[in-house]
Amino acid sequence: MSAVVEFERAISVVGSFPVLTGLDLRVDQGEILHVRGENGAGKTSLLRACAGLVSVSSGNASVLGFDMRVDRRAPRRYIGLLGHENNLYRDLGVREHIEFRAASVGARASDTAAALEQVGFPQQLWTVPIGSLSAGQRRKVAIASLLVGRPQLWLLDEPHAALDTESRKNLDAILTEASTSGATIIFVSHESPGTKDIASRVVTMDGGRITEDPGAD
Amino acid sequence: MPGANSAAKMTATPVTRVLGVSALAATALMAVLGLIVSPPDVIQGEAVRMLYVHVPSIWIAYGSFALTSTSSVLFLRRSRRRADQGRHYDRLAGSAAEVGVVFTAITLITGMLWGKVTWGTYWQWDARLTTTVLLFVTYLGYLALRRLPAEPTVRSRRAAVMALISFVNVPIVHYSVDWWRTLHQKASLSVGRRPEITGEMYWTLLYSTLAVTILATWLIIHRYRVIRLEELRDEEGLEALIASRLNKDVGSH
Amino acid sequence: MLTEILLVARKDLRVERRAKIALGQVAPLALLILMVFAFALDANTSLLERGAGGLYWLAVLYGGTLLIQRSFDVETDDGNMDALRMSAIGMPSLFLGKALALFVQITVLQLILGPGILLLYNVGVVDWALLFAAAIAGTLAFSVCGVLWGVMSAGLRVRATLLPLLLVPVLAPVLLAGSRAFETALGVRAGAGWTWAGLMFVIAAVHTALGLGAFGFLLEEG
Amino acid sequence: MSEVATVVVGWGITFVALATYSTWVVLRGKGIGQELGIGEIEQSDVEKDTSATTDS
Repeated sequence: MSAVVEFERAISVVGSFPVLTGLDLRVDQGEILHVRGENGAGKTSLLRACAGLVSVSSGNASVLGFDMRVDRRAPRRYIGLLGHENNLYRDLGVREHIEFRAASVGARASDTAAALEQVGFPQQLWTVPIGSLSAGQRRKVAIASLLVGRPQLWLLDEPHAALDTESRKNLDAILTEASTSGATIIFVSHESPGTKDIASRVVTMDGGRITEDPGAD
Repeated sequence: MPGANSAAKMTATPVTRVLGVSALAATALMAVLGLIVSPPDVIQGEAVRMLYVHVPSIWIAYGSFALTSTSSVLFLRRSRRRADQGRHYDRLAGSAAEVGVVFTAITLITGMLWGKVTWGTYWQWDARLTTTVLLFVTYLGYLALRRLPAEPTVRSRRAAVMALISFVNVPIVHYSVDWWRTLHQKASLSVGRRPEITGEMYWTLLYSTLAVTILATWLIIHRYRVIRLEELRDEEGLEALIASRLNKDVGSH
Repeated sequence: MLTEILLVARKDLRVERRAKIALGQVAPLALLILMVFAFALDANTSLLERGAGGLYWLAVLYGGTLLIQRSFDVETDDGNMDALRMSAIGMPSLFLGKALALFVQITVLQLILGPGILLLYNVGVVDWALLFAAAIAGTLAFSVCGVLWGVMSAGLRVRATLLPLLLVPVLAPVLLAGSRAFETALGVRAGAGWTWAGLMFVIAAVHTALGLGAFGFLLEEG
Repeated sequence: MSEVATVVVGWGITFVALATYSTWVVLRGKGIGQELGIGEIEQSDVEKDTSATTDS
C-alpha cells in the first residue's frame, strides 16, 4: 500500500501559535481514518496541513506523493476539503453553486444532479438560494460539492455535524463506497459519529500531535 | 546581495557604535556648517539654510524606498523557492521603508516651511510636492500592511508585493502629476530661478548629505536589528508554547 | 483559461444579481454623493459644470471601493476563499475573472452616475467617443487595482479602513487622468483628453501585469 | 514668520524628529533584548544568528 499522507515530526505555526507540534502520521490509500481529540487538539490544523492551506515549517510532509514543503498547492486539485464552514455562496442557488464548484475543479456540470441525489437532497430545493436553507441542508450541499470533484483524498471536519441520523448513515455509505473505489478519507470528530464507526483506524490527537495510533510501529 | 550581507553583519556592536557616534558628530557638524558657517544666499537670504536638511532628506527617502523595492524583489525571488527563505531581505525592506517614511515626513515639513518664506504659501500643487505626498501615504500604507497580524511568511509576501507595486506606481504618479501641472498651470509661483549652488553652499549641501546618509544607515541597521529581535522574541514564545502544549500532553498520560 | 475567467466572473455576477448590492445600495449611494457635492459647492452651476468630471470620478471611487470590498466579502464569507484555493482554477484566471466581474459592476454604476452628472450638473457632451474611451479605461484600471488590493485586505479585521488607504494612492493618477479626460469630453476644458485616456489604459495594463504575477502569492494564507 | 525663525523651526523639527525616532529604535531594541535575556555583551549572539540566516 502506498502512503497518501505522510508526516514526520511536522511543526506548523499559524500566526505565532504552534498548531502542530511534531506530528507523525502515515495514512495509506483506501484507509478511512478517524481522528479524535478534544477541541483545540489540532485536528482541524492537521486537515488544513494535509490540504496545504497551512504550511509545515519543519519536519517532513508529503501528500499524494507531493512534497508539501516544496509546493503545497500541487496536490490540491485531487483533494476534497470540508471544513467547519461549508464554503457556500449564500446568494447562489443550490444547483448553480455545485455547477460552479464542479467547473472549478475541472469536473463536468452534468455530475451535479447525480451528486445531489446521492446526498439525498430534495429536488424541489435545487434552485433555492443557499442562504435560505437549514444547517443540515447546507451541509448536504457542501458534501455534494465535494462529490462532484471525485477527490482522491477526502478531508472532512466534523462531517456528521448538523446531519440527522438518516443522513449520517447515508454519508457513511458514500464514504465507504469512495474508499472501496480507492479514495482515502480522513475525518475528524470529537465525538463518535453516532452510527457504527466506519473508520478503518482511529487515532487520537492532543496538543498538536498524535498521542494514540494503533497503526504506528 | 552584498548590501544585505554587510548590513546584517554590521549589527555587530562595535561597528554600530562607531557608526552611531559618527552619525551624532556628523549631524552636529552639519548644524554648525549649515546654520552658521555657510553664507546666506543672495536671493533667498537666510531661508536657503533649509536646503541643507530638505534636499538630503528627500535623497535619503528615495534611497530608502529604492532599497525597500530591491530587497522586496530579492525576497520574492528567494521565497518563491522556499517559503522560509530570504527573511533578511524582508527585514531590510521593512526597516528601510520606515526610515524612508520618517525622512519623507521631514522633507514635507521643511519643504512647506521653506515654501512659505520663498513662495509665500505652504502648499503648491507642484508636481514634486504632490508626488511626494502620495509617496508618503503609499509607504504609510505599506507600513500599516506590515503591522497586521498574519503568518510571518504571508505578511512578508504581501508586503513585498505591495512594495513592488508601489515602486512601479511612483513614476506613473510622478509623470501624471507633472503633466497635469505643466499642461494647465500658467508658469506662476514655481521657484523657477533656483539659485546656482556653488562654493560653500555646494560643499555644505554635499556634507549634509553625507551626514544624513550615515545617520540613515545607522537607523536602518538598528531598525533591522529590532525587527530581528522581535522575530526572535516570537520564536522564543513559540518554543515556550510548544513546550507548554507538550507538558500538558505528558500530564494527561 | 478563458473558460475559467468567464466561470469566475459569471459566478460573481450571479451572486451580485441575487444580492443586489451594487444596484440596490451602492448606486443610489453614489448618486446621493453627487447630490451632496452640489450642497458642498452651494449648487454653484459654473463650479459644478467645471468640476463635473472630477466629482464623477470621486463618486466612482467611493462606490467602486464598496464594490471591491463586497467582492471579497463574498469570498471570505463561509470560508469560500479556502474553496478557491483548493480549486483547480489558475491564479491568473481567478484574478482576471474577479476583475471582469468588477468591471461589469463598476460599469453599471457608471451608467447610473453618467446621466446623473449630465442632468444634475447641467453639462453637455462634446466628444462621446472620448467620454466612453475614458470611462472604459478608468473602469479597467479601477477593476484590476481593486482586485489586487482587495485580496490583500480580504478577510482582515481592518479591511474597511485598510483597503481605501492602500487603494487611493494607487488610483490617484487614474482619478487625475479620468477627471481631465472627462473635462475635455464634456467641453469644459480644451486639452489632451485622449492622452489622459491613454494614460489610464497604460495604468490598467501595468497593474494587470503585476496582478497576473502576484495574485497567487497574495491569495495564499498560512 | 521671518526667514530666520522659519529656518530655526525647520531644523528644530528635523532634529527633534530624528532624535525621537532614533531613541525609540534604540530603546525598543534594548527592551526586547532584555526581555529575551540578551544583554549588551551577548549582542554578538544576535549577530551570529542574523548572519547565519543571511548565509542560508
